[in-house]
Amino acid sequence: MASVVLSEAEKVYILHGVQDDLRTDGRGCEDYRVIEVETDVVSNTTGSARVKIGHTDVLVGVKAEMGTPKLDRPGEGYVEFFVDCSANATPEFEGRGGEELGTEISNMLYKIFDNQSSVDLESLCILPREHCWVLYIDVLLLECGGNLFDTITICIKAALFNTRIPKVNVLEDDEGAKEIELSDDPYDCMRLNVEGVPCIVTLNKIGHRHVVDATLQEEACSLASVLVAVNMKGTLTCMRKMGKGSLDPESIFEMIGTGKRVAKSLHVSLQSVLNQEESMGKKRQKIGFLR
Amino acid sequence: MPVDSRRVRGPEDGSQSPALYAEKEKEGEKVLRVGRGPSEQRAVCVRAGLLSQAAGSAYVEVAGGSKVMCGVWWGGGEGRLHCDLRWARFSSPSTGSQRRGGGALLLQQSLESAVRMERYPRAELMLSVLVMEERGAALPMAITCAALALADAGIEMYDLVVGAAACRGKTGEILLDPTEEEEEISANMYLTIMPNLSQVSGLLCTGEWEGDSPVEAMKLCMEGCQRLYPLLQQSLLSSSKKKVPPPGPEAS
Amino acid sequence: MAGLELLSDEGFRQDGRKPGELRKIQCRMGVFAQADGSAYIEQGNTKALAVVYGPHEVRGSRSKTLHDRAVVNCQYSMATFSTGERKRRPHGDRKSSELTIHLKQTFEAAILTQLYPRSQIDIYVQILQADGGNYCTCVNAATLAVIDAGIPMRDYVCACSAGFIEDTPLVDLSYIEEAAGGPQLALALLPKSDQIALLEMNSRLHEDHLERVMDAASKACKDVYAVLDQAVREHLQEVTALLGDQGSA
Amino acid sequence: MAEGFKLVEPLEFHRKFLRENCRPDGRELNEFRTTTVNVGSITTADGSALVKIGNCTVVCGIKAEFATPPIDAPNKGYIVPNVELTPLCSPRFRPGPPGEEAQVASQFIADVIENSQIILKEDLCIESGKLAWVLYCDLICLDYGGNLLDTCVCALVAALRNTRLPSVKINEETGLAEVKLSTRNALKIHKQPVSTSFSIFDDKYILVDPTNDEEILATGLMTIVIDEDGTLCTIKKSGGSALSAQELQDCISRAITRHKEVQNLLDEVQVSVTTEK
Amino acid sequence: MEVSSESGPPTHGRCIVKRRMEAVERSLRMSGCELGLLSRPDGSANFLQGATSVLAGVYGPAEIKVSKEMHDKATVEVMVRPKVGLPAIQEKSQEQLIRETCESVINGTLHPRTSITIVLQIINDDGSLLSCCLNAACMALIDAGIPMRGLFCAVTCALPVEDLLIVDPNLKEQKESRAVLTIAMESMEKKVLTVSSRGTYSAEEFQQCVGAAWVSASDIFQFYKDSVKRKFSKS
Repeated sequence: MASVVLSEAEKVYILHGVQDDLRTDGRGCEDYRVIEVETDVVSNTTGSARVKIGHTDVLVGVKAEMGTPKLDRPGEGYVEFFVDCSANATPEFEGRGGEELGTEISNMLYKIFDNQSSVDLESLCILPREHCWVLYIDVLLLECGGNLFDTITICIKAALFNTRIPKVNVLEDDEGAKEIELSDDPYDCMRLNVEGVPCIVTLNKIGHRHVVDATLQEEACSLASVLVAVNMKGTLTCMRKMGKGSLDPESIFEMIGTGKRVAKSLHVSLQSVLNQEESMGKKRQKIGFLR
Repeated sequence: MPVDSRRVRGPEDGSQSPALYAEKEKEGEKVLRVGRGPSEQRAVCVRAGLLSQAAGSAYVEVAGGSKVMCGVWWGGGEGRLHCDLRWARFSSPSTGSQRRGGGALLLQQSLESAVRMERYPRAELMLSVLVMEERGAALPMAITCAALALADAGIEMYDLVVGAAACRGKTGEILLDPTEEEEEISANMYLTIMPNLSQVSGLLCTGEWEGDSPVEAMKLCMEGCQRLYPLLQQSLLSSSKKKVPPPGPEAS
Repeated sequence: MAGLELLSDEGFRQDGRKPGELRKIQCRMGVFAQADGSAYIEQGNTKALAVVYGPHEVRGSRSKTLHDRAVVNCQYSMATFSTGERKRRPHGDRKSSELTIHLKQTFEAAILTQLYPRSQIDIYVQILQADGGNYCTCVNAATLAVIDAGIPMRDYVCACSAGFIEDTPLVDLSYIEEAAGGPQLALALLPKSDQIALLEMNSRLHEDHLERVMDAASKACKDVYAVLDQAVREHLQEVTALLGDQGSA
Repeated sequence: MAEGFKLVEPLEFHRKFLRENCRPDGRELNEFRTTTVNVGSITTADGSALVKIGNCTVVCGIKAEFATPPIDAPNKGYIVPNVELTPLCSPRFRPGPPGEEAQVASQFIADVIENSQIILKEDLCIESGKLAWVLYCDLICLDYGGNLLDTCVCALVAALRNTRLPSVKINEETGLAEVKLSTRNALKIHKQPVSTSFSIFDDKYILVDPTNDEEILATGLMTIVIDEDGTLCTIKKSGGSALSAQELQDCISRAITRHKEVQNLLDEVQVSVTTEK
Repeated sequence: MEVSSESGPPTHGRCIVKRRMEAVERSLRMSGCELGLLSRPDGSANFLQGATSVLAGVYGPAEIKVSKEMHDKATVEVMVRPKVGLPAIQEKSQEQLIRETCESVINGTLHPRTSITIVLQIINDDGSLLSCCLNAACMALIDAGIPMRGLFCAVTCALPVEDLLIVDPNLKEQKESRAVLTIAMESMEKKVLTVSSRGTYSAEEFQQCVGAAWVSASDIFQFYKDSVKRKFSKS
């Protein structure tokens, strides 16, 4: 992450702005920056998306591979997260430098998806105890300009929306031996219901107020923040306090309220963008990184 | 899989817990919580200053449950708190294992807001926590234990840090201080506070929390923490009575 | 190999190209704002990103510092989802480490490192989608990124792969052509002076054919040069136009 | 006053005591510190023990899991010992993968198990070539007060004696294992090795059961492991002061008497545990 | 040092161990030791015991990392490289044993704040490997001219059946034995420096092994002497 060092005066300037609900880039406390979303950007994947918020740029590829169900959950497939903080974002991430942040983020992702409603894992099972789909959700961090967690979860939701898993038929011969056959038709595929997929809203405490979608400068002004993962139904699936500072319980209650409110509108607009993009079908001009 | 050349080698293709092959109990509505109210905690036994080599140490044991040990010592670095949190292999109960990643981060962040690290610009504080037995709510216990060990070492802090856990069952009931069976089937919350300042220093919750339930659970946890506080003060008092004159941080 | 016809009797390749024809190249410079230079390139279905940081102070141990020129530091990595089969690690495996060294050697030959003694230039390339010629695509992307960063080079470095099938040299191999297992050559060329920055060949090729394959490869590199040069000129025009706007405002 | 002397001139401080044939903590040269054993306190483990020799505290937990037997020995299971020296026990140790001392201690415990045949690996096989037990024996040092190896061996034996494995049946139809967690069986303990460590001071004094300080100042260390028949299982002496045959014999004799002390202690603990139940 | 005009192959020490009625007769397999065969290290030795062969290199006294530095003596490091594969925990244990044995004869106080590194490459293992490693290490230290209080040598003994003791066993004999002991003796008082063992044995048997090692030690020390002499007479 490009590290930002702010002087006291700059901090005070940001703080006063937040106090008056007017941030340095003209936004209010509960406003996001422009979010650019594009799905189906990498053709080697079962689903992919790229999301850009300000200078934060994230690419997510979902790959479905055949595996064996976990012993304690024989009737379910499972999801694996991997976050690659590439040296693209900052030279500090070169070699193994990005691993620490990468594991921190993937731990967080495991936690927000650790419930029944996020992804329907039972639909990923092909043959109980024997075969299932493993969804590898690989996050590639290309640039970081604040609000990493929100961007990543939005991108994951978009990539999961874009995911098309091939249909599989289980054939059974006379002796009861089972065989698996992949459908030949590339359009014969299964889609995931993304209604339960949560998005994180990070609330940074600045002064007495809190802001969403903080820039790097604002993050540098904040001693503590709360991450709230909320799905479309408004259910909270994960919450965590981050940062060195401590928080007053009352302000956490307020932040939970804001988080839920913001997440709701975030989900609605994301879904409409995704639907709109899909309705264009093949006609859509793929942009990718070519502007 | 890469082989760890620094340990005695086990079976090549790994091993599985026998619990996975055990006859499953009926999946029906298991009755949670017998003989203990939803906002009732298990009894806790706390001792500070029992390790001979560490600058400060503490041990916390929950009746019929989790056992946590923590030691603190000085290292030669620059003003920073270094936490090491580990679960012994034999600590986890036979029923499956859960993802514990991120526990160390909660520990670190909870303590960082309490320890006045700026007072020790030229020293590194090292902290090592070992969970020997996990019967639910071991993570907040580990944080409590760590804060106690820091206090035992005479480190300047704004306040002790006390942790508590709560869980929310499928039917929406909220239980304080869950056992590992209760944790397994419900949504979990870990909360740490600085009781005197009434500030939240750490918060982590997973699973599904609907409506106002997170707020409710947080309040329950805070009450639990407050109840634990006098007990911790007591143990610190008795440990410092033992070592008179109290050694300064330079003594190590 | 049997059953897979890489070159038809009419002299067309699987994707309809002629033996000496490149895949479509699309590129863009200045993709990221935080890096000192960046570029994105697509060669057919192979997509790569390159980012350049520097010249800046030498990071890490000071013993790496060179007193007469800049250190060129590279990292080649592949997104875990870039290949058909998922990769377990983006970098650090043997293949990526080898390509990292190749990349470093290539750009040490091209960048005027003596202009920046005691400093370091980082070049990070990332394959987003792999479909043959990964290394060459990365070199081309990195060239654009270095130009975007404003670091002086002797010349563009243009790279292209070449193979030899049925007595015909093929250039810019796709994944299918690479996987067929014939001889494979990767050439990084400084096109104006015809100097070779890096040449690597795998598998076996009769000595008599080498010259033809090399000729085909260097011709392809010059074709790549034409495309890259065009892109750079267009990009510069855009940027100066923007600067002009700002100047008048 | 004495504290200051000890801190500034630790060697001279110890010499003063040894000249009088006693040690700073009041023990005689061939006297052990108080040994306490506590078994079965960790209920999540299949067997556990907490052993303290003086300040040196080691907790041993045994966790049994299933694995496929090794290809070259289809009728054997596995015993995987692992000694952990976390920063908890002494600031000497750093967090992260095991350092040299921990690795050497793990290898020592593995050697003791292998040489003495505490448990026969054949006993751990459930079905030849298909399924066997793996006993993960984790020995975690909580407080490093000197004489780690003796404490570890004692904790290991106590924990193994305390271990109860769930009963397993192979379902003949499915070929899968069926486990009953409620019925548990004890392991067959064939031998009960006991370890006795010595530190050599100034090339002439031989002290049994050294404390941390005595280990640091020692000119040599030696560990003897012996079983109930008086058979030697391991002698480990790596360098340090050289010993004559007679001195070695004296140490072996001390190890034999130590075996009896520990054996009695473990038996007593066993009795108290069984009567409690 | 006395340089004798005597040359030719060193006399093979013969070791006879009498036990009750039975006598085991057998010669030590020491077949050669070449000194200073490597150019990069400060001292090197290739020690052969039958088909067992270990190549040792010694570097030092040399510069050392600050973190490993000891202010009152040299830091000795030993690395054991197995014939195939990477070193594991077993090698680590051997390294510690060899290091501590070497430390007890090296006059480390003469070179404080330096490092002495001993690298042992196992070339072939045909039994008695640990003793071969120790002997190779000692010879390499001599070759490097590291100041030492005395020398040490190691002997491996195998106990195959009741009433039998084999000195310097080969791999097959070692595998068929119920116990294998390696004992290192120092040269000054001929006392026991290092013991390492596998399998079970009685106290009496242990003493017999010590006795056997004691007898063999003089032969090995003589062999050391001859090897050094040979090196100097050649050059």
